[in-house]
Amino acid sequence: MIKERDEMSRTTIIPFGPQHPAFLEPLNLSLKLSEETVIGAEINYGYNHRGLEKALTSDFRRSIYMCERVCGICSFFHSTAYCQSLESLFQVQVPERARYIRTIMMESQRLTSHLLALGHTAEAIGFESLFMQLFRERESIMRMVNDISGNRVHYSMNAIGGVRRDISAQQRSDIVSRMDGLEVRFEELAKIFEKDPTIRARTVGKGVLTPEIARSYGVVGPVARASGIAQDLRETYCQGLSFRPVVREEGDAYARSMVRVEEILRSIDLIRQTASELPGGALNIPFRGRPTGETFTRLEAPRGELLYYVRAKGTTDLERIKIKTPAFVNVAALSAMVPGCEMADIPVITVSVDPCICCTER
Amino acid sequence: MDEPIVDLLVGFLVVAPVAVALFCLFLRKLPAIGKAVGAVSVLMTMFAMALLTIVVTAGPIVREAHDLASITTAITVLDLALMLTFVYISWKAKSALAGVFAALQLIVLATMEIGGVSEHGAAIYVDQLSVMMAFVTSVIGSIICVYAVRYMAHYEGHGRFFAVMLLFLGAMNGAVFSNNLLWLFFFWEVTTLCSYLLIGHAGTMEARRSAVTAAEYTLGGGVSLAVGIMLCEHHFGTVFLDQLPSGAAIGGLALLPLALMAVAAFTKSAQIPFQKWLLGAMVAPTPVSALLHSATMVNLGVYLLLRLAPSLQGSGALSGMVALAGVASFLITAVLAMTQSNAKRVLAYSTISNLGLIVACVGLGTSMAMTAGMLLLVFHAISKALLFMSVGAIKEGTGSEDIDAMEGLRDRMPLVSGAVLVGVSMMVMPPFGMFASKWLLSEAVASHPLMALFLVLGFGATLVYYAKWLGRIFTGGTDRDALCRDGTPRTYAATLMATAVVGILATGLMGQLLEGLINPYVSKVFDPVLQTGGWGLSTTVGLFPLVALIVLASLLSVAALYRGRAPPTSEVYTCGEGSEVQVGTFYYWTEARVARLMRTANMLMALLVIALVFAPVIQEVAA
Amino acid sequence: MAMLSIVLRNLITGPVTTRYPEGPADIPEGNRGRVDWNMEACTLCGLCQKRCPTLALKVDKKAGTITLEVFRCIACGVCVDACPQEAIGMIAETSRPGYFKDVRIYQKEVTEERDEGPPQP
Amino acid sequence: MSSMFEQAALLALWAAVPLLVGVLLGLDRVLTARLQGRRGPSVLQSLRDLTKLLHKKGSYVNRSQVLFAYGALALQAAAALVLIMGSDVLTAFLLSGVGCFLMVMAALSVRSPYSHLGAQRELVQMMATEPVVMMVVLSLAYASGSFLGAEMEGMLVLALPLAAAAMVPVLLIRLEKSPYDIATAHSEIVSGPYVEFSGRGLGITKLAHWFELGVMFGILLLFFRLSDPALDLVVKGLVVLAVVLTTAVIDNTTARLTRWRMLRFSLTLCLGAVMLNLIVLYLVDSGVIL
Amino acid sequence: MNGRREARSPWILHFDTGSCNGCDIEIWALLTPKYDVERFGMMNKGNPKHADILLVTGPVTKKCASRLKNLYEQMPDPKLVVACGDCASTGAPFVGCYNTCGGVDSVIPVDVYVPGCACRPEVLIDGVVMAVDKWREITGASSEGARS
Ligand code: SF4
Ligand code: SF4
Ligand code: SF4
Ligand code: SF4
Ligand code: SF4
Ligand code: SF4
Ligand code: SF4
Ligand code: SF4
Repeated sequence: MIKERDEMSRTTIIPFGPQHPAFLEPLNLSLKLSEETVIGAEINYGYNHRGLEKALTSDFRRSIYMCERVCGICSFFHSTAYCQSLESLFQVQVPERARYIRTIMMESQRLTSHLLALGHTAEAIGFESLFMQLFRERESIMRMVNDISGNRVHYSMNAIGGVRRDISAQQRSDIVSRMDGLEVRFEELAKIFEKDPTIRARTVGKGVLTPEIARSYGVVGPVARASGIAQDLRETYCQGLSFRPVVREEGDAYARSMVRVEEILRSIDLIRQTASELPGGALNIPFRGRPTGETFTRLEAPRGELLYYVRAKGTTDLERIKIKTPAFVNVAALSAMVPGCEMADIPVITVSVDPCICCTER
Repeated sequence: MDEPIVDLLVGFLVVAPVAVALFCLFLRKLPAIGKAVGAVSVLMTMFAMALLTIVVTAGPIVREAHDLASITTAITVLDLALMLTFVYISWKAKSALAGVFAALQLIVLATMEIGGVSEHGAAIYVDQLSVMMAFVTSVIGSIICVYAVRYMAHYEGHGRFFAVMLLFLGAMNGAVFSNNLLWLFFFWEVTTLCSYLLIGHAGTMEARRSAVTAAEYTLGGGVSLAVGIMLCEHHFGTVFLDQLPSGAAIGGLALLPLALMAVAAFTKSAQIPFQKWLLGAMVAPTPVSALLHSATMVNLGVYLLLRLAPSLQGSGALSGMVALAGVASFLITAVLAMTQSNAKRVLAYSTISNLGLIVACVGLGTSMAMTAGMLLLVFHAISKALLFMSVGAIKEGTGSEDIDAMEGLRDRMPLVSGAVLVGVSMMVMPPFGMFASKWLLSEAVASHPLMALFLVLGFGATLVYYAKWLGRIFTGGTDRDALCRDGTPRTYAATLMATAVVGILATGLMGQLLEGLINPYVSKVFDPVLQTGGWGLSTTVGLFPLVALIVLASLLSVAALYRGRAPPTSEVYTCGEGSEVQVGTFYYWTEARVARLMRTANMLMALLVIALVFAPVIQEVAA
Repeated sequence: MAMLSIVLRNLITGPVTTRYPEGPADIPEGNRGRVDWNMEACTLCGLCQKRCPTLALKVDKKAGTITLEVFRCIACGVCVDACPQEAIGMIAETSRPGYFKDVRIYQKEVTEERDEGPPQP
Repeated sequence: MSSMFEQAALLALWAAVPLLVGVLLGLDRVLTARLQGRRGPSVLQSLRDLTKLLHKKGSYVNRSQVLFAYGALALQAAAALVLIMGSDVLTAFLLSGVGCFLMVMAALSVRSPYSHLGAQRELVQMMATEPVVMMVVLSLAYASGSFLGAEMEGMLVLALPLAAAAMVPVLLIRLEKSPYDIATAHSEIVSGPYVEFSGRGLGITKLAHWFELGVMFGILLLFFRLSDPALDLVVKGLVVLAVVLTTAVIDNTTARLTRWRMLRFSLTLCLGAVMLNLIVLYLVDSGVIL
Repeated sequence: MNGRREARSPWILHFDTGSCNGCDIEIWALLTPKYDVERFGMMNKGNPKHADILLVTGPVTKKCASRLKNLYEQMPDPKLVVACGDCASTGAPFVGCYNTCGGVDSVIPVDVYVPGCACRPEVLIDGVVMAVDKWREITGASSEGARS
């Protein structure tokens, strides 16, 4: 009797979130701790569900801007996926220049997103100056995309059939020089992530996701690639540009950070390539009529595969939009990583998955 | 002082409890026993105070042995009877070990009686140390007995229980008044008998087994003591404590009796590796634990050591080992206490830990250390009594002794929680005596790096386990939640408050305690260094601002009692979720790991004890 | 120890912090700050209202006004693109924060501003 | 007369402890900001924060919480006073230790998971730092022959270099810096033991912490004493600045480690260093070495 | 000047009530070297009990509404709320979404509205400065009231 009560009151239940300094977004982990060891974790969703998928069906033109607001971190991927969906419904071929501009913007956003994730990781392990340094670099890209698109977060550059804004020659050279500078400075930071003993102490072996478990949860993006699953949609889509996915085998928080670190270097490279080879031509091809049919679009967002399903029946409003986001699968995998870890590792592990609730719940 | 009144006082403190004990056996009914216990308690308190005053003002009371030959004879007879009782008990309990120990004691005693024992000296020698002990036993012991009157309502066999309790007090007083080691031995063994009976009182299997364990350990200690006494007679030609030579004058094999008596003290004070019996004793009703841990039993061991301190002083390796055994016990049990969830077990470990400190003080053998040891003895007894009685009251109120189950007790049993707060404060907080003695002891070990290391780590652990426990009790919700309150029984309230008052008074009068009791005893061997003066207490190298701290503590207490306008309250932070809160405790180590530590500690300390006994032999051989 | 060199370099080269609000804000030319109407050119055709994704503006043909709820406008520039008369312009300067939610009313002849007043509890 | 004047000056110094520590913390914040490439707040920012907190009413969960916090403040302040008056250093340290104990109690007296985790970590932190500081105090006393701060003379650091060095990690821990910012570890347990305090209550706990830091710095400064008062002041100032700079740089070049690592580090390396120093000194004194 | 001392140390709490993260990241950007609001004494405290100013982002989803209220109630007085971005001000970017309440002021009183989707860090700074001004007024007024 007393023993049982003993066990009961030895556990602490921690409501981790929805408002918690380690999280940007409202997510609730109900953690069961024995002393500081996590013995059980329950993930509670729904704080961020706005009902966007329903609202997105109201007017297909308006939805370009609204689906950007599925998420402010990879807004451009959402609008691109959406526009590509409708382009395939309208069967328009996007002009080459527009494709290149989209690539520049997507990869720039990937940079901001990965720098954010890494900065967040640094913050979670209490490495404040590294966080500051990463955000300092991030600001330079924010300034660049602000200049190109007119906004720091929601570029509103996509249109069905192309893009709405052009990149001037001056902006092009600005992009290249910024990338050169960033590369030099980031390589220094990359070395810190790779070698610093205190960072390694906090990340190596934390939140291990073996390839088998990774597959069973169907994780995507850097989380999958850190667990040895070589899967990156850019590999097949980026014809003409040299690209190889980054893969690591360890499957721990360290590997996930390192995948992002290397992807940043590859993205820098991709941006430089596309910006210097930017072809001429039209920005945008007009479409006619109302969308009909159904389509799937897949895109490699910073956190992994983003999938849009759109079905339309020839009216201004769409019949159904379904967004399957990368974070949706990756966050679920947390429940496989967290048990057995220390309370202090919770932020590190959570952040290493780079959870995004706003798109997971839409 | 030769007046018969003094004889009366000394005699009363030993005989009165015994007499009332016999009376209790006939009374049987709890209310009647309660009255008798109450009466004898009041009287004992008053008499102890009177004796205290006399000794402080007029110096030690000495009674020559040849005047008391008849008593010596009576004691010898009773002693043999006691040994036979033990043999009988062992036979009934089927404990071969206890039987062997009892038989060995019988043989040693008989050998001594046949060989003849020197008779020239003071049989009774009531000095400052004795009277200090008698005061603690009589006052704290009485309070515990009164407390037990209420507590034992749930148990059977009241007559026997209270008889043994009172007998215990009488025996304790007898032991500390005796100067003749054989007298002391008799009373020593009476306490063994009492503890056996009290631990086994509940009559359950577990209780009986624990009682037998206790008997085995302490009887073993008794053998060591008996042999020690015999060797005393052999080496020093005396069995009178005040005639033992001082440490500088002895060496080699002559140290053996001292070593053996030290081992006996270790068993009585439950130092590692002899701690098992005291932990097993937790099955006894709480008043018994309170009595064993504070006013009686375990104190007897360290008392003997303090008595032997002048002889041990300067004995080199021997006193060094005693000191090491003490600090090691202190540290190890302090760490173990962090891993326990049962309040009584935490307290038990804490007792061993604190007694370890006193042992260490004796081993250190400096003026400061001796002073610290005596201060520790007094204040530990008071606060431990308070804490045990509080746990008893909590057990009655909530049905559990588990620390986890005490969560939020502040809201449910404010008075008892307050008592725990006071008790713990006495243990760790200024200005109380334990804190002062910790300070003193720390200053004493500044030139002993190794001892200091054990000490600083142990102090840390002590803070941790008290914080954990007190923290649990005070883990409360908002003040709005604190609505339903159990009434604490009046007897409990009164006894708890009385103990707290004794503790507070003793702290307030620490200067007087020092001047009147401690320094005179210390000055037998050393120059007493701790003086009242300046802001409080001062040594040649340090200063303890007692007065200022008392003022500070009083101000804080007033603030605590002041019930002004309630501050605005808010719910606890739960990340906005507003969910049910559940907080657990920390035990740091798994049970397996604790057991492993325990095994290692037992082994190492057993080696140390063996070394302790063999050190004189080795020294002899080497010389 | 790479971090050591970075932080010490930072200490020597000094902070990169902007001076804002004492100094100027770092806003690029092409920034989509806020929209502004040139009512001279506007024909009150209502196309902008139709396209606005957040329903931030209302064209009132009868009163000759265009009402912009500033705090609803996401500065997407759709209305700018949609206006056949090029009556709407995008200004790099952003809207200002307020104690109340500004509503801006553009009148075909006169332009005036008014507050919505304190929010109803 | 002069002694009365001196006493008054010391009292004034005591009253100024929060100001001094506040400025020191402000300096630390500016330095941290600069190391991170930021402009950072004013040097007085920490003092401003405290003033604001003390003027803000705040709310509490229950009374015990408040009382324990006030107790912690009283003890830490008393400790600082004892130290400043040149009295018993050990007393000062023990008082400050009990002050920490009361802070833990304040955190435990609320049924709040974060507060409890914070308190438990604070306990581990105490286990890590208290023994080291206490050994440092004992070694100071051993080297100088007295526990009275006023009687600890000369550059004791020369005799006790390792003991003085061991104070740096301790200060790192007590200043809540990485690699050992544990108890209030900003991200995972919100603000640990302080989570349920607000307004004035938080100010009180902060003040208590500042006094505690004052005591720690005070103990460190006992290693450095010169007979020339002006030179003494300069050396002490330089030591404090050096410590602030060192801790800020270490903080900014490391991630935060876990509490067991901290405990292991401090109980082996730091405590070992002090012990080694003390034993060497002991052997030198008893003539075994040299 | 009354209320000066308070206003020099605004501690903020950030809560995302269902935003798209756009504004949240901009709030984070405020803490980083380029904008570094610590130069105004501003600090991000992840704890309502330590905070003076609550920065809310997002259109307040129905599930978050009660949580927002809970956090708001745990902040000690005087407290200020800044609705960051169009979402928090009006909920407009999510017009037509059935699970939003449409703006923070539908749940708790808002002191300052910051426009933008996403709101720029510079505008956020202005917004917080406005909140601080208002705070200064409140404390100044209350201490004057106490004096008379
Ligand atoms: S489908 Fe919707 S309503 Fe049904 S269980 Fe899932 S979330 Fe709930
Ligand atoms: S997912 Fe789609 S169908 Fe389901 S609740 Fe959300 S909007 Fe409605
Ligand atoms: S992933 Fe490849 S195909 Fe897709 S947009 Fe980027 S570069 Fe183009
Ligand atoms: S569609 Fe898939 S993810 Fe969504 S609820 Fe059904 S099984 Fe789950
Ligand atoms: S994964 Fe989702 S929430 Fe995260 S950045 Fe991408 S779209 Fe946004
Ligand atoms: S800029 Fe966009 S949101 Fe603003 S009024 Fe024009 S269309 Fe509407
Ligand atoms: S679209 Fe242009 S012309 Fe038509 S109402 Fe709007 S602003 Fe006026
Ligand atoms: S205002 Fe815009 S950027 Fe900000 S949270 Fe809302 S949708 Fe995202």
